[in-house]
Amino acid sequence: MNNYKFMGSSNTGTFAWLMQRISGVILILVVLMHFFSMMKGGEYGMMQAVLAPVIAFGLFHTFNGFKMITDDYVSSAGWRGIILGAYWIIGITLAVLAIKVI
Amino acid sequence: MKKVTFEIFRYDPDKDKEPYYKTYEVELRRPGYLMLDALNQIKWEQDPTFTYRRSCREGVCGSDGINVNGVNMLSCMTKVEDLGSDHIVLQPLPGMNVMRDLVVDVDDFFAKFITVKPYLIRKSPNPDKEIYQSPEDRKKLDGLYECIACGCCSSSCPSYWADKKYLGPNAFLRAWRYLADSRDEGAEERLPILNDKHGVWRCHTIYNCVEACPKELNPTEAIMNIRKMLLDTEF
Amino acid sequence: MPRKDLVTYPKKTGYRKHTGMVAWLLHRITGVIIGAYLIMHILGVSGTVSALSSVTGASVVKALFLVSFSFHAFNGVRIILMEFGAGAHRENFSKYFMAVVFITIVITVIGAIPIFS
Amino acid sequence: MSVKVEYHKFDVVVVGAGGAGLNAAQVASQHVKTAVISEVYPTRSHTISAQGGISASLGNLEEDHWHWHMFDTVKGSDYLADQDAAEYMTRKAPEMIIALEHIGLPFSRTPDGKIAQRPFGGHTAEFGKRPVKRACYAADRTGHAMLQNLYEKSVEQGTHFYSEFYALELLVNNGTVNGVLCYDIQNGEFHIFHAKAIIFATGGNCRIYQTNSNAHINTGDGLALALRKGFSWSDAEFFQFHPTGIYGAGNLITEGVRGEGGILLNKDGERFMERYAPTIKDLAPRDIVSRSMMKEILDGRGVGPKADHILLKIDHIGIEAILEKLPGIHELSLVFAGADCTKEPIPVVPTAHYQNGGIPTGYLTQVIKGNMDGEEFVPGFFAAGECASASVHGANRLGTNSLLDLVVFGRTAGEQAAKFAQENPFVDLVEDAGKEGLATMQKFANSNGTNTFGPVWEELTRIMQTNVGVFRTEALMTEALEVLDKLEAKMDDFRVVDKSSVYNLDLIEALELNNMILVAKAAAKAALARKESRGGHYRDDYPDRDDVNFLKHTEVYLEEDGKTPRVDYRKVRMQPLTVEPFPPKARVY
Repeated sequence: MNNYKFMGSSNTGTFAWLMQRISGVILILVVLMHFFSMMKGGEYGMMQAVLAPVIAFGLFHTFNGFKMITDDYVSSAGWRGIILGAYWIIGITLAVLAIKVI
Repeated sequence: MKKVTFEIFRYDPDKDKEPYYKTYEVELRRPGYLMLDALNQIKWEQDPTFTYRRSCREGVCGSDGINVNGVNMLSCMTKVEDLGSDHIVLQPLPGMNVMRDLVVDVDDFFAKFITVKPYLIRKSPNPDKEIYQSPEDRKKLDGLYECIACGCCSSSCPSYWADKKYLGPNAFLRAWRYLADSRDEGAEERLPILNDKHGVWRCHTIYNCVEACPKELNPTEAIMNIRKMLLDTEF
Repeated sequence: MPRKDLVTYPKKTGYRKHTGMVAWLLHRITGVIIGAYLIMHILGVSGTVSALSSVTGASVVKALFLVSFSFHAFNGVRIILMEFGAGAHRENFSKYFMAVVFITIVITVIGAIPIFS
Repeated sequence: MSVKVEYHKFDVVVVGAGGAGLNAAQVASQHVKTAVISEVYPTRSHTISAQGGISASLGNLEEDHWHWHMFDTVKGSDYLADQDAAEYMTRKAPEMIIALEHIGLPFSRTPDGKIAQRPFGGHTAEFGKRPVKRACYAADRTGHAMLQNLYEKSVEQGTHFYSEFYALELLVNNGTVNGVLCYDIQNGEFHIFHAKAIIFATGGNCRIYQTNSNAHINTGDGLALALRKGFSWSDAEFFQFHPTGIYGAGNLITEGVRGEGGILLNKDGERFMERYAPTIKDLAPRDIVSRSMMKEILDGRGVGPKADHILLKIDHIGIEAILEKLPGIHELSLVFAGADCTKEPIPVVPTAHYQNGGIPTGYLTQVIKGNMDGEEFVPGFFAAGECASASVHGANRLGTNSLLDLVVFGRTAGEQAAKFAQENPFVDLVEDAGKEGLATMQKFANSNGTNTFGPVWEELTRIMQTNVGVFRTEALMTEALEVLDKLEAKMDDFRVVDKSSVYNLDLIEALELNNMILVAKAAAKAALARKESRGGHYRDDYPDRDDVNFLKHTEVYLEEDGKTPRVDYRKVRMQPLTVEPFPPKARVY
């Protein structure tokens, strides 16, 4: 029989899971605000109170979601490391670019 | 007498290079003819080389989980006419390796079931008499201890198909059965096993396990309860 | 025990899709669409790849984003309700799913008017 | 004939992974290196189907005493039980139930948190005065909960499991049992387990009957293996017909239904058990209820177009009580009888359920060889559960005593075998050990004759059902023996179509059928020789109990040829361990 005894020593997921829910709920509000406000060409959508959470939570939620899909389908530790590394690089780059716009 | 075609997955590693499907005609000899009766009819009257698992024939031993027209179920509890189809495709449980015909390798499944320490863990000494448990506390185990370990739930789960190390709904249901037991004191030992990349966080609330469970249990709810317990212990 | 040539499962029929599984598949797909939109949007607006601005600005793409976003958002709410509430029961989850589809349609229709007008 | 055989060495090897086997393994593993061999995965053994409960005189709901329990057991057995074993089992019962509760069994509870108890057939207070609540239960899934707990416990104890291994031959060296030859169903390989002590917990054989409540695996393989090695089968003629099997399917409806208030009705809606057992009515022991039901049917008061079944009514206790206390029954009757038991009665008919006899053992589960001159222990060989006969069930078993039997004697077997293994060295295997088992195996694996499993098995179960069933006569059983001889001859011209080495069910069924025919012959021969009516054995031509000539255990041995049964007898151990014996009395309820 395979041995699963050593499980439990790797990373835990409680925090990521909880944050995914919290960020998701906040995103519903701020993204809809941003989207419909921009539709009408309004300034409201460009306010930092709206955009900052859109960027912060949006990037977190997106890449944490991508990580979940990766965890599901990529079992090799090497590939997983490369892909997760790429997520970090792309995520930080995008964050810098987005902050510059504000 | 009504006849139904069965298209059955066949594979014998001793002689077949590739799996194939073979078609059989089965007579439904009485109202409420069961899938297991049909399988026995094929084996005893048409093709003795056809192989499947079965034992108790009353839906409690969990030997005969199979995939019928794309859904996992127990052959001994399924009436052929209830499927509402004259053409029935039988496949082995998905997500598990096929040993032969409808027989799958369940060693890994049982290893996972054992990983979550599914037994009463006591820190305090046992009394001479029974450990008292109120009927309300006992009621919390209803819907949990009835699991028959047939594998229908784990085998229906897309996360289980994708991640070979994922413990699967069955193991979590089993773990929660003990975590929810007022007599158990083993949460500390059990939770780290569940709180893992291949643990409860791989569940995406797809509900295939709930749909598949022949005993109408709810592994997803058990997983959610474990998550809440983890949340409580960590924050 | 070592086994002789185990085979994996060559499917004749895939696993039957019921609402829970459909919801999960759609959640994945819409999630990827939204993620892609977000990346393109940031790259476009920041001027890094200005060509992308016109892509994310196109009405059809916007509408696609809106549909995906509404579904993903309210299906997410459904998942949270199931996880924290009493929603994790057989009887509920198809009902919840239909509610998500309904809300998605409503929001898309509301959004479509400004997008296409 | 040279085949590769893999050797394993264990202190204790348990054959069979039902309640008795796992309990034995769980206990033995705490002391010595233990392996369990099972034809199916352990959680799929037939203990899982046990429904109603497990008896123990805990007295949680009303006054109870183990001595009353012992009396009921002995009286229920129609005085054929060995009274030392009956005392041992009933005295140990409360302690064992508590031990089970401590490993996690989710018993139903009383309002103050104790283990709940319900009445069951034949269990009485004050030596037969009134029914008593003695059966501890976990809804109607007691065996299910117990088997899984025992499996989980034995895994925790580090037991080695060999699942889907089929035992082919018991290995004996000069009178000492020292191993077992097995066939790995999954890979088609042979394994010899060399052990200091072997525990047989191989279960029953009621698959030889057409209408039965047993699983596909209950084919009496363990008994056949023991018989072929010169051990005997004690009380082979006594089968228990459970009164309430679902009509048409045979699946069991627990006696707990009647314990909770269910009643049996004939076609006139009459509660006929009032006539047959005025004191405890529907809760009379199983042999009496089964016989009464068959009488009603034979007298033309059966239900249905063919007037061939009886109705079990439970809806009057209310839908909530049914769903709380008997949820499994609700499901079973819906699927197999198409009847919603919260609204309508369930069609039932007596169904072959339990083999009362078995490999004879002392009250500490050591297998014995014996006849009227005495008995002696076999070194290294222990047996427990349905395949063994300590004997506590005698001519008829009381409901819930089977789970108690396998818990008490399973545990005792584990302790005794571990002790034996610690005190004794390995006995060498004989040269060419396993030769006979391999030969039988090869005979069927290479067979290319004409007969196949289906027709032979159907013929076997039909003849056993009609001729060696609830009512028996000399003529019927003589005919049965003739048919069985013909069927045995057919096994020499058998055909196993499947030649695969992987999960060859066709081959396993052939081997099982071979064992079933042997077992059926032994049972029929023993029944023919017992010219009296006692417990589950009812002779129309000898309707009375005959204590002068037949207050003794039947012991069926095989002749030298290895296939002809020979009937011998052994004295009943009437002397209990500490109390006064219960002398035989007329058995009325």
